[in-house]
Amino acid sequence: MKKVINAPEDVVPDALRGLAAAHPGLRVDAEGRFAVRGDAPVRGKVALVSGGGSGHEPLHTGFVGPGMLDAACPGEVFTSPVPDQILAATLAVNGGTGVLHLVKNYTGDVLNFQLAAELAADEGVAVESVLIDDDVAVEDSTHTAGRRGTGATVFAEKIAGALAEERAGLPAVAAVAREVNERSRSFGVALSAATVPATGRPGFDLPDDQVELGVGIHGEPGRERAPLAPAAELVDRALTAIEADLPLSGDLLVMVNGMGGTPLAELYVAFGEVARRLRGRATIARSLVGNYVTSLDMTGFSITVCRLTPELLRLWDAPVETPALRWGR
Amino acid sequence: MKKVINAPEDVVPDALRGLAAAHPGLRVDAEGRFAVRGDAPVRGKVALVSGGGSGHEPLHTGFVGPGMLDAACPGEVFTSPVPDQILAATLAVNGGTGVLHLVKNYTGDVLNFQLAAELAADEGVAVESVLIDDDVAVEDSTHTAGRRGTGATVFAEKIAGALAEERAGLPAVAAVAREVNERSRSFGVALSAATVPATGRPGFDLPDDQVELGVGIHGEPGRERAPLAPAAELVDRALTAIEADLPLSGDLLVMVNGMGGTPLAELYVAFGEVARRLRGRATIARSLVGNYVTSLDMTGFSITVCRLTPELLRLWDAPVETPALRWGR
Amino acid sequence: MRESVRPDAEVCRAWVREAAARVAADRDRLTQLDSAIGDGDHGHNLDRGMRAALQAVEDLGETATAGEVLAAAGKALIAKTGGASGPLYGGALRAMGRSLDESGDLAAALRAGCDAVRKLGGAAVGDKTMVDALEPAVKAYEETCDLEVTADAATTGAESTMTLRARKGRASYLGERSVGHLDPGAASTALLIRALVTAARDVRA
Amino acid sequence: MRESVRPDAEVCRAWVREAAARVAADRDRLTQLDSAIGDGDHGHNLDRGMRAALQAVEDLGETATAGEVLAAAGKALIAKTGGASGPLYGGALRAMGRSLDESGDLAAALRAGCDAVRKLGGAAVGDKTMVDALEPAVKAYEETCDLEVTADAATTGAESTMTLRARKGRASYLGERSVGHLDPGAASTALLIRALVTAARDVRA
Ligand SMILES: Nc1ncnc2c1ncn2[C@@H]1O[C@H](COP(=O)(O)OP(=O)(O)O)[C@@H](O)[C@H]1O
Ligand SMILES: Nc1ncnc2c1ncn2[C@@H]1O[C@H](COP(=O)(O)OP(=O)(O)O)[C@@H](O)[C@H]1O
Ligand SMILES: [Mg+2]
Ligand SMILES: [Mg+2]
Ligand SMILES: [Mg+2]
Ligand SMILES: [Mg+2]
Repeated sequence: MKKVINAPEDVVPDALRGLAAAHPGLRVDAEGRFAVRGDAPVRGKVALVSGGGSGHEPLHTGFVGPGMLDAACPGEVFTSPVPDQILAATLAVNGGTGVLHLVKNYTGDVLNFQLAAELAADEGVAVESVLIDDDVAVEDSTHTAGRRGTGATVFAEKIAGALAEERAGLPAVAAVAREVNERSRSFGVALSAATVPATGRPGFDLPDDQVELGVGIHGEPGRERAPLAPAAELVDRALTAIEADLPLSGDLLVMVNGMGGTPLAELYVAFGEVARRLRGRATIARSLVGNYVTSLDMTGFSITVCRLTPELLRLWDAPVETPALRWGR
Repeated sequence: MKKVINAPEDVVPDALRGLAAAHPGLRVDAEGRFAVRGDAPVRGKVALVSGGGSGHEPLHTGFVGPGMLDAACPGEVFTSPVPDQILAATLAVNGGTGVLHLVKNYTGDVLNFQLAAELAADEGVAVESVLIDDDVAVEDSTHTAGRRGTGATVFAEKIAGALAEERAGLPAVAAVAREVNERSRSFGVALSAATVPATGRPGFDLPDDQVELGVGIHGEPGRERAPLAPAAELVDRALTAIEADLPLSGDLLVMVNGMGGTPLAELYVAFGEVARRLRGRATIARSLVGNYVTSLDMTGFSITVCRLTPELLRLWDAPVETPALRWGR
Repeated sequence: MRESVRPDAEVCRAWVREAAARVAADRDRLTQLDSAIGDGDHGHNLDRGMRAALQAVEDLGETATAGEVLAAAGKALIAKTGGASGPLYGGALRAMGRSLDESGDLAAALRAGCDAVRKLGGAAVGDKTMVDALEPAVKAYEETCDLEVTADAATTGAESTMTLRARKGRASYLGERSVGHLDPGAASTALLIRALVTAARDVRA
Repeated sequence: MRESVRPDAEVCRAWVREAAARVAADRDRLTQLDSAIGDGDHGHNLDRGMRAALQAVEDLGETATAGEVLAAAGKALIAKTGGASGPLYGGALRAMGRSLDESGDLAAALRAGCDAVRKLGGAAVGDKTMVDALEPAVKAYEETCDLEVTADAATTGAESTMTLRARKGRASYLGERSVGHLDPGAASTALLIRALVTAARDVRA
C-alpha cells in the first residue's frame, strides 16, 4: 500500500489538522473529529449536520461553510461516525432553531445518527433527520436496507443549506432536503477498487477487462460485472439504470463525479457522453464535474441527476462558500 | 489499461466536448483544440494564453475565465500543443492590447509557443512570452534545458490574470507573471506512475516500497528514488529541496497539489505537515489543497510555495471565475 | 436441565477481556469476510471497539457491578466502533447490563441483548446478519442453560448465513451475489459467544 | 568521391513514405526509449506527425517540386507532432525544402536541416539529442556523398548517446540517471536517415 500518510490509524485526525490549517474559515476539532463553520452557532438559523465514513472527501468536510453545512463528522475510513462526535457537532452548531441531520442511508450511519439525535434531544435540542437514498443500483423494498445515499447528498446539503441560510424553519429545511432526495438518482461504475489504509489491500478484485456496475461508495461490490467498454457505453448503462427509475425531462442538475483515482479529463469525457445522450430530451441546467463524493483511490465515476424545480434551481444558485463549492460571493 | 474513454486518440477532443457542455461560460473549439472565455475577445484587455500537454487537468482549461486565462490550448496527452492551435487561440482572444503567452519551460512547449508567437506577430498581434520554471528538482544552468514549469503556473495565471482584468498593459502583466515565477518554487513526489492512454502502460516502474523524488508532471522520472516514508518525511524532503533554493519567510501562498490519483484526505495530511514544518518561521497567508496540476492517474503530490508581496496577495484575492478556481464573485 | 448462570462482575470482565483478545486475533479474517460482501472494515471496527471496551472496563472501580461492567463496555463500543456493528453490539451489551443488574440471570440478559439488536437493526433470522447467530444461541441457552451448546448454536447459526441472501446491512446491496459468503457480523457474534463460554469456565475454575 | 545526389520530388515523396512506414513500425520502440528517460510519447508523436506528413504530401499536386514536398511534410509535422520533436523535425524538413529548391543539392539540404535543428533547439553534439545522430550523418555525407555511409554514421551517432549524460530536452532532468539509455530522438533520426537511403535507392532502381 502506497499512501501519503503517517500511520493508518492517524489518517482521520491528521487530515483534519490539514483541513484546519488550510481553511481558517472552519473550526476543526481534530480529536473530537468534527469541523464546523467558523461563525457557528449562527443564532436563529437551522443548523445542518452531516457526516459519514472518511475517504469520500470533499464529502462532507469540504462542504462546511456559509450556504451549506454547519458541521461535518468524519468517521474512520469507510466507517460511519460515532454518536459522541455527532452529538458534539450538533451541540456546537445549534443556533436555537433546531438541527437537521442529513444521513446517507447505510445501517451504520442511520443507527449512529439516531443515537446521537436521541442524546441531543435529551439535551433539549430539536433534531430532524433526513435520509438520503438515491442509488438506483440497489433494490428498494421495505424488507431490505434500502437504497444507499451517494451523490444526491451534495445536492441536498447545498440546497437545504441555502434555504437554512434564508432563515427558513426546520420543517421547511427538512422538507426541501427530502424533495431533493426524491427528485435525485445516482448510479456508479468502478474500474478498480479502493485500498483502505487500515487493511492495505484493494476492497475487491476486478479483472483488467471488467467493470463493476452499480458499485457503492464504500467499496461495496456492485450488482453486476460487465466487460470494460467505451465511455459512451458505460454512461449509457448508468443513465439507463437511472431513467428506469426516474424519467428524465425538463431542467436537470447533473453531476459526473469521480471516485477519486480517475483523471478529470476522463470525467469530462463521461460528461460529454451524458450531454449527448440527453440532448433533445432534457436540459442540463446546472452541472458539476469533478471529485465530490470519492471512494479513496477507487477509479470510475458516478452520475447523479436531480430534476430541478425553479425553486430548487434558485437555491442551487444561491451563494455558497466552502472549501469544495464556492460561488456567488 | 482501464480508463473512462472512448478511444485513446479521441481523449482530448472528447474531453473538450464535455468541458463545453459543462461550462456554458466557455467557448470551446474541440476540433481546433482550444477553449476561450465566452466573452473573448475582451476589448482593451491584455489576453492571457496558456497551454501544454493534456493530462494535467484542470490545468489549463479549468483556469479559463474572468480573472484568469483568456484561452487554453491542450496538446495531446503529455505532449505540447502545436503552433496552429496556439495561434488560433491567440487570435481569438486578442483584444487589441497584446497577448501574453504563459509557457511552462519544456523544450516542446517553448518551441511550439515560439513558432506560434512568430506567426501571430506576422498577423500584427503583439505577443510577449513568460517562461515558468519553478521546479527545484531540476538542475538549473545555461547548459541544460533548465527547470521545468509546474505548480507556479497556477499562481502566475491567477495573479497575472487579475492584473490584466484591471486593464494593466502588456509589459506590466508580463512583469507580474515573471515576478510570481521568480518568487515561486515547487517539488514533486510520486508514489506511482501515470498511464498514458496511447501507450496503456505506466510511464515508469516504481517498486512498492519506493517513491520518486523530484518527479516531473509528464511522468518524467525524478532525480532520485527513496524508500516510501511517512507523510511528514516526504513533506520534509520536498520542503528541504525548496528551501535550499528559496529561503521561506513572511507571507506565503502554498499549494499542496495532487498528482491525480491521490485522495484528497492524503493531500490534507501532507498540508498539515507543511503547516507544522513552517510554523513560527513563515505565515501561510493563502493556500490551495487539491488537484490543480495533475499527471493523469499518477499518485503523489507536489508542493509549490510563493513568497507573496502585499500586491501579489491583493491580486491573488481578486475575483476569479473559472471551472476550477472561483471566488470573489 | 441446568440452571441459568448468574454471571458476576468478574465473569463479565473476563468476557470482555477474552472477547477483545479473540477479536484482535481474528481481526483480519473478519475484515476479509466483510470485504467479500461489505466494505471490508468489520474486523478493524470491532477490534477498535473492543480495545476501547476493555480499556473502559479496566478503568472501572473495583466495586462495579456486572451490569455496570457491561454498560461501560457497551458505551465504549458505541463510542469507538462506528459502522453498523458498533451501535448493535454496544446496544446489546448495554441492554444485557441493564437486565443483569435487574435480574442477575444470564438467560434474561442474553434475551435482552438479542431484543436490542433486533429492535435497533430491524433484522430477523434469515436476513443474513448477526441475528442469525445470536437468536439461535439465545434460544439454545434458554432451552439448555448449557454454554457449550449455546456457543455451538451460535457457530451453526453463523455458518447458516453462507447460503442466505442478505436482506439487511451492506451485504443486501449485493442481492444474489451475497449468497455463498459468511456474514461477518454473524461470524463475530459466534466468536463473542464463544468468548463468554471461556470466560465463565475460567472464572469458575 | 561520389557526387552529391540531387533528389527530385519523387525521391522526396518516397522518403516521406518510407519514413512514415518505418516510424509506424518502430513506434512502440521509440516510445519505450522515451519512457526510460523522457515522457514516453516520442514514437506516438512522430507516428502521428509522419502520418500527417504523408497525407500532406499525397494531397500535393503532381507538379510539386522536391522543395515543396519537403515543405509540406515539414509543415504537417509541425502541425501534428507536438512535443519537442515536432518543431525540430518540421523545422528541419522546411529548411531542407528551401535549400533543395535553391540549390538542388542534398549535401546543402542536409546541412540546412541540421542547422535548423541546432538553431531551434540550441543543442550541440554530446548533449544527448537527435543532434548526436544528425550532425555526424550530415558530416559523413558532406565528406563521402555515400548514403550508406551516412546512414551508418547516423546509427553510430545514435548509439553514442547511450553513454552520454543529457543536457538538453526532457532527459536532462534526469542528470546522471540519463546515462545508459539511448536518446529516442537520436534513434528516430537514424531511422529517418536510413529511410532516405532506401528511398533514394528504390527510386533510382
Ligand atoms: N440491520 C442489521 N441488523 C443486524 N445486524 C446487522 C444489520 N446491518 C448490519 N448488521 C451486521 O453488521 C455487520 C457489519 O458490521 P460492520 O462491517 O462493522 O459495519 P458496516 O456495515 O457499517 O461497515 C454485518 O455483517 C451484519 O452482521
Ligand atoms: N533542445 C533540443 N535540441 C535537439 N533535440 C532535442 C532537444 N530537446 C529534445 N530533443 C529531442 O527530442 C526528443 C524527444 O522528442 P519527443 O518525445 O517527441 O518530445 P518531448 O520531449 O516534448 O516529449 C529527444 O529524444 C531529443 O532527441
Ligand atoms: Mg463500514
Ligand atoms: Mg512529450
Ligand atoms: Mg463493514
Ligand atoms: Mg517525449
